[in-house]
Amino acid sequence: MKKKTITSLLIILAVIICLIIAQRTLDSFSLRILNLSGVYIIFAVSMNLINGFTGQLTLGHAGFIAVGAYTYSLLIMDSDLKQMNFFLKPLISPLDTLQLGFFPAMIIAGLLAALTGFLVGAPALRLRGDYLAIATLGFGEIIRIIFTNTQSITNGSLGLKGIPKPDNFFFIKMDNSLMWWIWVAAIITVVFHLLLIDSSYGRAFKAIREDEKAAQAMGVSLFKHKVMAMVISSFFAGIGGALLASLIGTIDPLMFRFTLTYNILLIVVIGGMGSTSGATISAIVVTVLMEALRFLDQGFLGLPELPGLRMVVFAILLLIVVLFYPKGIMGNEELTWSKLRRLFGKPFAAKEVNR
Amino acid sequence: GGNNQSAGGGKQEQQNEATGTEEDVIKIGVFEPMTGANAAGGAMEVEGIQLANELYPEVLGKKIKLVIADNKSDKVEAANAVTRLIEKEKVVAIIGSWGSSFSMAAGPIAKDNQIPVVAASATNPLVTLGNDFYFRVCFIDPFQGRVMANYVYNELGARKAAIIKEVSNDYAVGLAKFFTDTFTELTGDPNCIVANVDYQTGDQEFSAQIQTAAQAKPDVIFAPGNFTESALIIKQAREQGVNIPICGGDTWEAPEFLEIGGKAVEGAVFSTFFTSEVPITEESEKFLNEYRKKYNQEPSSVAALGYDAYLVIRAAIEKAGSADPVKVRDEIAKTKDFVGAAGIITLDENGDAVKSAVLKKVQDGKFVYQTTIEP
Amino acid sequence: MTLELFLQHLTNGISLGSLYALIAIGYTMVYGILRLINFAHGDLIMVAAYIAFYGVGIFALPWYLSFFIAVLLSMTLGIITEKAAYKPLRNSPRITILISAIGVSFLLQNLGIVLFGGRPKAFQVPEIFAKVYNFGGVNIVGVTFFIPVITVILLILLVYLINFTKAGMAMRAVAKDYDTSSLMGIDVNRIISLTFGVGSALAAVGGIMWSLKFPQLIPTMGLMPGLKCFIAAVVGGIGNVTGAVVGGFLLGLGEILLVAFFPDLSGYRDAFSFILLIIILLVKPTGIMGEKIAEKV
Amino acid sequence: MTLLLEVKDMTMQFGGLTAVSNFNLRLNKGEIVGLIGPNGAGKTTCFNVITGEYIPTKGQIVFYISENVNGQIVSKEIDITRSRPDQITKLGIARTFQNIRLFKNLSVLENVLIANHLNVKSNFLTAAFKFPAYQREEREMREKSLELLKELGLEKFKNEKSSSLPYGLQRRLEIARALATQPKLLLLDEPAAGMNPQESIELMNLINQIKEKFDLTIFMIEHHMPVIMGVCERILVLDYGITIAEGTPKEIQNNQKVIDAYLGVETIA
Amino acid sequence: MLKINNLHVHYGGIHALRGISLEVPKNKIITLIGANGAGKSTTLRSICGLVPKTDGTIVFEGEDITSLKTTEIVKRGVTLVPEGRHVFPDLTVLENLKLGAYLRTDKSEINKDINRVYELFPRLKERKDQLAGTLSGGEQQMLAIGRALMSRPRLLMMDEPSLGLAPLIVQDVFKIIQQIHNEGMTILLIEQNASAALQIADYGYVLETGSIVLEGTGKELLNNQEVKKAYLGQS
Ligand SMILES: Nc1ncnc2c1ncn2[C@@H]1O[C@H](COP(=O)(O)OP(=O)(O)OP(=O)(O)O)[C@@H](O)[C@H]1O
Ligand SMILES: Nc1ncnc2c1ncn2[C@@H]1O[C@H](COP(=O)(O)OP(=O)(O)OP(=O)(O)O)[C@@H](O)[C@H]1O
Ligand SMILES: [Mg+2]
Ligand SMILES: [Mg+2]
Repeated sequence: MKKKTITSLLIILAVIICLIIAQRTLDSFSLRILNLSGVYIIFAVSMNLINGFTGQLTLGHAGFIAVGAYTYSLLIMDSDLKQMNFFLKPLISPLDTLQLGFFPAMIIAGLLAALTGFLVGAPALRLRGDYLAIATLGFGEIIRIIFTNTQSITNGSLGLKGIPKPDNFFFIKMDNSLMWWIWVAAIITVVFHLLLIDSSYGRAFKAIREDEKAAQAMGVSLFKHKVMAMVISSFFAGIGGALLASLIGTIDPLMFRFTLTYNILLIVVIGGMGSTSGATISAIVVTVLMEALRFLDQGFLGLPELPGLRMVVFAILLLIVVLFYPKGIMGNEELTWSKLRRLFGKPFAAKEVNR
Repeated sequence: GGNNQSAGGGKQEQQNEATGTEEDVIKIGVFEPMTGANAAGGAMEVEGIQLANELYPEVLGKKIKLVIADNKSDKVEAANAVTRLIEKEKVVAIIGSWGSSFSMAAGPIAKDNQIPVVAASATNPLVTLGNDFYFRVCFIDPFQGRVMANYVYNELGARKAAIIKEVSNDYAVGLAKFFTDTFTELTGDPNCIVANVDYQTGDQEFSAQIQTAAQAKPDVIFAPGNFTESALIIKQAREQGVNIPICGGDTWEAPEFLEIGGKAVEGAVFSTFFTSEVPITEESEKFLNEYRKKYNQEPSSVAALGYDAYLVIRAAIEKAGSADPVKVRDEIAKTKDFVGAAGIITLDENGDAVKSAVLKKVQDGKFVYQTTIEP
Repeated sequence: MTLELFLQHLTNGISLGSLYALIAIGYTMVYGILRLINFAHGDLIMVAAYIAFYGVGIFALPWYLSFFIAVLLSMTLGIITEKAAYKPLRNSPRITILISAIGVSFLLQNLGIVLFGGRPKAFQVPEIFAKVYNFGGVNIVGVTFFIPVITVILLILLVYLINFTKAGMAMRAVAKDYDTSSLMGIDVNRIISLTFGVGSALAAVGGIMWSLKFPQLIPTMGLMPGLKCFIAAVVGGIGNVTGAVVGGFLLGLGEILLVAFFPDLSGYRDAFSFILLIIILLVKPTGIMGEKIAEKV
Repeated sequence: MTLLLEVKDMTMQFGGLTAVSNFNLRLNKGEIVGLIGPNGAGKTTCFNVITGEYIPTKGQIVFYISENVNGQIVSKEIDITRSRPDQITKLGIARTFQNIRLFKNLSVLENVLIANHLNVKSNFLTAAFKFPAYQREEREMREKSLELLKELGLEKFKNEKSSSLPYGLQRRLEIARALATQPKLLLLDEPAAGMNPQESIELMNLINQIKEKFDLTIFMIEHHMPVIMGVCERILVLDYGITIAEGTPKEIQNNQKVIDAYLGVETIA
Repeated sequence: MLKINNLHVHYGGIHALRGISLEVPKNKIITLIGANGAGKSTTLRSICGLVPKTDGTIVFEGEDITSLKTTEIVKRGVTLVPEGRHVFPDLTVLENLKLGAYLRTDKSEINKDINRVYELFPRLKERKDQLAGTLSGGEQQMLAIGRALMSRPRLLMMDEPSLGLAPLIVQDVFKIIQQIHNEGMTILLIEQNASAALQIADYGYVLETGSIVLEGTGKELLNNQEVKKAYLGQS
């Protein structure tokens, strides 16, 4: 138990050191991809909780992300900025003058998304399988359509622009403080999910995934636990949404179409349903890959440029992964020391023994 | 290397060195939706940009290389694409993007990195607002909305109008609003908009919206939106026996509008940037001839605007005498009476083009020039 | 609202509804047999429409021949898709196949962009479908007559195929249990190919009808019909072809009447299908005509 | 003798089909009662109604629990007719399934641990962040579970995936898992199905053993006559949803109605 | 009729069958007994081509069927009543029976056989339009047997047909097995109820962890001390 804690802390430390190095050496493009990876980690890991661990196929993540993104943006923008944005129809009061700091805005974004998760989950989670999937997809789209039509709150399809980035990290002023927010949030998300899954609640979630009836016969309340998973999942989706809004600096309802949910689901499946470390790795791989394949569009090896080729190749790669590794990178297991050791061979093992 | 005094100069300097010494090319970035929902618009704009690049391949004795990045009709991708153009490709300036929301995603990045961007056809006022590095060679929605309101009031004698708008499209929502404001002012009748119905991007069935609009007995229907949806709206309206005049905005000017709409779109009137029938400038003539030669079809106005965006940047580099992005920006900002393919361009303090609009009408399966309206 | 106007709305609703129904039966049938939400169904619609388009436009074929070839080729594409992307995953968790289907959908769409270009194409509508008829003030386009008729004919054929033929019985058996089905002497692969063939042909017919009604082709055109018709199928009770037709009509009529009676809510028109879906599922978790198979413990 | 469970006039219909009609049952504390009857007689349905899987068309299920109120043992009756299965489990009724329903991809130990979840008092936050209170709970859970596994001879498989166990042991694990919910009443649905006679004998021993050890009342369905006759004190016989006989194993064996409907003339081992 | 030679089967890493050889002569009842997990079901499933074999041959009526597809094997007259019933839950009882006759085309004969199954299992007749998924366990077992008979197999393999059946029905099932055997059917039977199986079997094999450890006529095995102790619950 103790040893595990120490090694986990070491990993986190290593990640933080990597981030410090990254911050100093990477150009802003690579940093952006790094940040985006962090946001996608939050999305994928949280979606994995309800879809992978609890086994409830839900497709409403984009909706919760939207709630988080909008809540955050409306709370963080100052009134001048709001006035500039809402030039067609003014923003209703008291939102027009309300302004909060980064951290409270982000937390409220998560809480509102969680509330939405509850409102969606409470009725929808009575459904099962594909019915649940399509109903939650419906809820997600309804959220988006509502946001399109409520112009005096969301600015409708005009979207919001100029969403400020934080200039401090817990009151420490620094460049790139957003990167720290994103990655600290990502680390907390990953750690929290790992710990949660390792607890009795995590076992209850997995039991529901394995066999609902049997889980219920073991005294596990299906409703309570499914809704709990959904609420936690949407809380983190909301946090991720806030960070995404901050990273991109502008949002509009079309960003949150169900295709966004598909993309996250795809990351989850590639990582392995029911593996937090898998989702984490896959979020990074997919985000980086999408950018790395960009050369395909621009004409390479003397070929003429063919817009769309990148997406074709991406789709083919996706299919190859799904067909040849149907369980994803990690299956439903977590990355552990022993696995790493097997992967990297002896030198690693030796170190481990010394400890 | 450049010698700018602005903040963050360190990085800037490095970059300038890279662009200066690397090879004898100057890179101009283009970010456009080449895939996804807005691929059509992106494709048209790129056609114009590429044509311009072919005709004017050099500046300051160096070759200009276009680097095109797909933004997948997605904001996140748009932001990535622009960052990449700036960081990896070290472009001097950027053109794009079709779709104001993608331009808005690029805005803060360009501003932070001090790279000028010229949008060809993004008409949402928010694009350039509060951003010194963002410009556009087209006019903005308020002007276009006014033009159309004036037209239907004066030329068609309309006193009551119905609006069918693409509610998930910022452009259409804005245009509808500005049209409404001006039209209400002109008629002095707060109830002059007798019906106001919406649809979503990608919808294809509009009969209920059309019937609702028609039932209110308007003199004209104003239907700002994407050309594909709009063509279907007009077609379905005519099929349903609704023969009220229907008007729209610049997006309609695409060959597909005519093809999809067929006979139904005869008589549709819209405002746009320039006309090929009455070439405004010599440049227009050249653009038209070369475009027809290269693509074997009539150009759309956004192609002309893409062409102009390129030319504006090139001219700015020339005047600046260097490929330093900040200097280029300053020159772009000074653009005045620039002779483009789609008219004479003067940029105002926001970086928006002040230029005349033209009205066109569909006649015999062609866009026919009606009149020019000065700003 | 005048009676005339109401009738016009009603006609429009039925016309739209029958189109939804037509596509939904293909969806529901593939789902019913394979328990697979075939996300690529919508993209087959797109492929069929493009083939029909090029048949008439480039190869100058008569429209009926071009349509026929489009159906045939889409069917083949459907079968190939199954063999390549779904068959290897038969023993994998369903979610994996779902992702594979999303992958196929991605692929077809982007291939469409690369091959056909991102700009829309105008579908040439043959005269008999384009003609407008007026019945006492109600305007009806030719294609509007064809769609419900074709839908009903295909529905009857399909119900017959599934419920009253040996192949249909085999399909339903395969739906549940591959191993045991093969023990009955059923060639599982053939039955699945057959299912996909029929399903894809239905998608193709739907795609062609869709393009006749909305003559505009873009590579992403399958997305919305795909989603809406899937909803129609679920509303009706997925797996049940009659239910799909009911769902399709409900959706089509509902959308039109919503806008007709509440014009202020027209911006929410697309949300309507989802709201209807959710309400129906909450009242009856397996859709209107979905049989509730109690899980026996 | 204290009453533990009472089923009053229960009828269960599916559409037009009456699976069980006017079923009455009184289970006393400490009894082992058998439920037999031809296939489709409605036995499993009775279980499903008692455990809350189905809400009966008619009738009432009452569970009696004794509570310690201020040092006094007070008997309380609880109507569980419309309660959810998990609520009923929490009250103290556990079951096994006719078709084994283990959590296949989880380890043997985890299967048992899940049954302890209903007693967890920590909330998900304190549990996730491993507050001391939760750590204590988790430790207790593990100890109890391991003890239980040892009791049932499953300890050495504790880290294996449950689906990899041989069939007989899977049945055992199902029982272990049910016991882990700390039931007062245990319902066993055909625990000996798929076992050979030798294994059945071991099962009988196990049932007797856990009954004593955990102070259980057991209600079981079984088709293996040696098992049912061997362990049950009282047997109910259902046929077409109707109770056709009730009595000691001896009485049942000699009841002509039961022989005609169920046992047949010669009982094959 | 059926001859298995040195059959090996692996499930991933598990070596489930380790070189089994056995023979099923025409018109005989052969039984396989053994503890849970010994590999009995695996043997039957590999005969039907449901599991890939790593080694060995299976010859049916002189023809090597080792690598044929299931459909082909079934066409040659081999039928399996699978362990755990596996009826088609969404199909009615009648449709399940009809599927048993999937490869047959003689309509009138099929109807006759359906009636015959109804005679054997009157309960199925009462429930003929009910969905098989809602049948009780025993009813489903009857249906699975009835369905197998519908194909008029030459070799009928049954995997624990008495699983979960009421004693009376178990007796019936064994009677039916004998009856169809008397009509000339060849049967390969797996049973936990070893004594009952051995009583009707002509010959039996005892399986332990993937290997045959003992074989002999039904009577011999019944009287074998080892068998008695391990499988018959007598000591
Ligand atoms: N959910 C259901 N829907 C419809 N009918 C059902 C359902 N559950 C059970 N039945 C019917 O109720 C009757 C009793 O079934 P039950 O499972 O209780 O039988 P059983 O006595 O347990 O039989 P067995 O010993 O074979 O398991 C059966 O005829 C069955 O078909
Ligand atoms: N699909 C499978 N995947 C992995 N292992 C399997 C699979 N099926 C069977 N096994 C393993 O193969 C071995 C033999 O199993 P088999 O089902 O043939 O035994 P059996 O003798 O029929 O037992 P039972 O009496 O329980 O039916 C067992 O160890 C079992 O765990
Ligand atoms: Mg039962
Ligand atoms: Mg077996």
